[in-house]
Amino acid sequence: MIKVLFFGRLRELLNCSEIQIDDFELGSVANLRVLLAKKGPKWAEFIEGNNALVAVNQDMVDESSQIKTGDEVAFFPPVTGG
Amino acid sequence: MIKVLFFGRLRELLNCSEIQIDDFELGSVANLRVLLAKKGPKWAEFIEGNNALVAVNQDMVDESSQIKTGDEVAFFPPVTGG
Amino acid sequence: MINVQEADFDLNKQYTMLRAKDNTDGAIVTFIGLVRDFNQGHDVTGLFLEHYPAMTQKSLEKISDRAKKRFNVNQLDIIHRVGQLNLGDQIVYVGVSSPHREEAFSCAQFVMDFLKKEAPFWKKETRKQHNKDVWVETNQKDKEALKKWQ
Amino acid sequence: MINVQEADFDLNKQYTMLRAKDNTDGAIVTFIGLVRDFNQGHDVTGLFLEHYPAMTQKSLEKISDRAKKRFNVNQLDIIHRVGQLNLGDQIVYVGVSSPHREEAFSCAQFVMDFLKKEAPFWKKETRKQHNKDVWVETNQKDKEALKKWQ
Repeated sequence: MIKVLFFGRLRELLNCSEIQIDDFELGSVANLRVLLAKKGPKWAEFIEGNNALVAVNQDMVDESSQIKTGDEVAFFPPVTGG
Repeated sequence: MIKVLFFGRLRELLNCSEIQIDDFELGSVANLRVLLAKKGPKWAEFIEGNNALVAVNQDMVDESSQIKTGDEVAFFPPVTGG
Repeated sequence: MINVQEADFDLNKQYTMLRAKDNTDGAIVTFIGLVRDFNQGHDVTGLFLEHYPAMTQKSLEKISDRAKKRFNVNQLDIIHRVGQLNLGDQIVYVGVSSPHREEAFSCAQFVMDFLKKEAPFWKKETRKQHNKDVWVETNQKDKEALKKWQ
Repeated sequence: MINVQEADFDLNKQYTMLRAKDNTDGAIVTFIGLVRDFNQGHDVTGLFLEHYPAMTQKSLEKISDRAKKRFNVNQLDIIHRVGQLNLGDQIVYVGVSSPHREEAFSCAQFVMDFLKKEAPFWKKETRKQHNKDVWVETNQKDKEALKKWQ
């Protein structure tokens, strides 16, 4: 089981702030994106836009990063704080 | 007539904060230095050290700058404010 | 000290906390970011600042650690506000004390540049007609700002 | 606003004066220089700041004008103290407000770099035994700091 969070514009686009995925075992961030894209056209759009940053357990990571059971994964647009 | 001021370490070295020179007509900063050097060994020292900055009428200038009657000339060490 | 908070902050209080007691500070630099009127004529009333609570503090601590390793500073404090803010409100505070002014300036700039790139905050402009609220876009300048630290 | 004064200054008051009323400020940078303990073990108690009164204000105004021409800033304020100061005392304040943080940081640094090179102030360390007071030397770093503005 992994937890996946969405923030900002992306949360609004998907109309979803958090999902749980029970059947995700081992795989990379890229693998997870492919899985999420199957959830519908808006989900596919955010993958293709390739504009979503990703953090695993609150650290920014890249596409090849491995995800394991229990991880908290977050997708979000480029940050605009400060 | 011109007024010549000294500041900081230089004022202490010469034991003098201000002099008036009545017989200085037209000339450059370099000419004035030569005139001042004749006032004694300490005066010659500060000229030779060449470490004194110079301002004419409160603006920093270089050696070739012309001085005219009524000007206020100031010699001082490198500044250390801030 | 690193704080992510809804409450406003007080520069004077921060400055007092920032000054070392042992007279080793020669320089103090503070940066304050304010809610600015980006889009005149759009009835912008302020900003809503969304964040990723579990990550924001951690992210700022990482930036702070990197800055402290790189620059000779005595103290480095960061405050970032979240939630609803009005035009002119304070958003972010960075305060640095150091023996030397170059290090103090560079450290504060370094923190702001990385905060703008890595800390998980998102600004949404709030407008008089709420159905027209708009997410603020990142700007190219902020991306390029990081080049000076390479 | 440019002031050369014996009196201390209050950052909070300066900050209030610095913030624009029209919400065009996105960034405020302040710099404060403090009397630092340079020479531990020499019984340094503070500094005496000598200046060239007819020239100091004029010199700071020149630096301020140059900075305002070069950087996009809303307001730029400078205060420099003179006379007898103790360890830990505030010496100098530079405050800048601007729409953009890069401009605010650069402007404050520019002012400090040129102030250190051109403004006619001289520091003398005062020590417990007054016959051992020593003029502070310029440092090489301050000379080199100007290179970044060429």
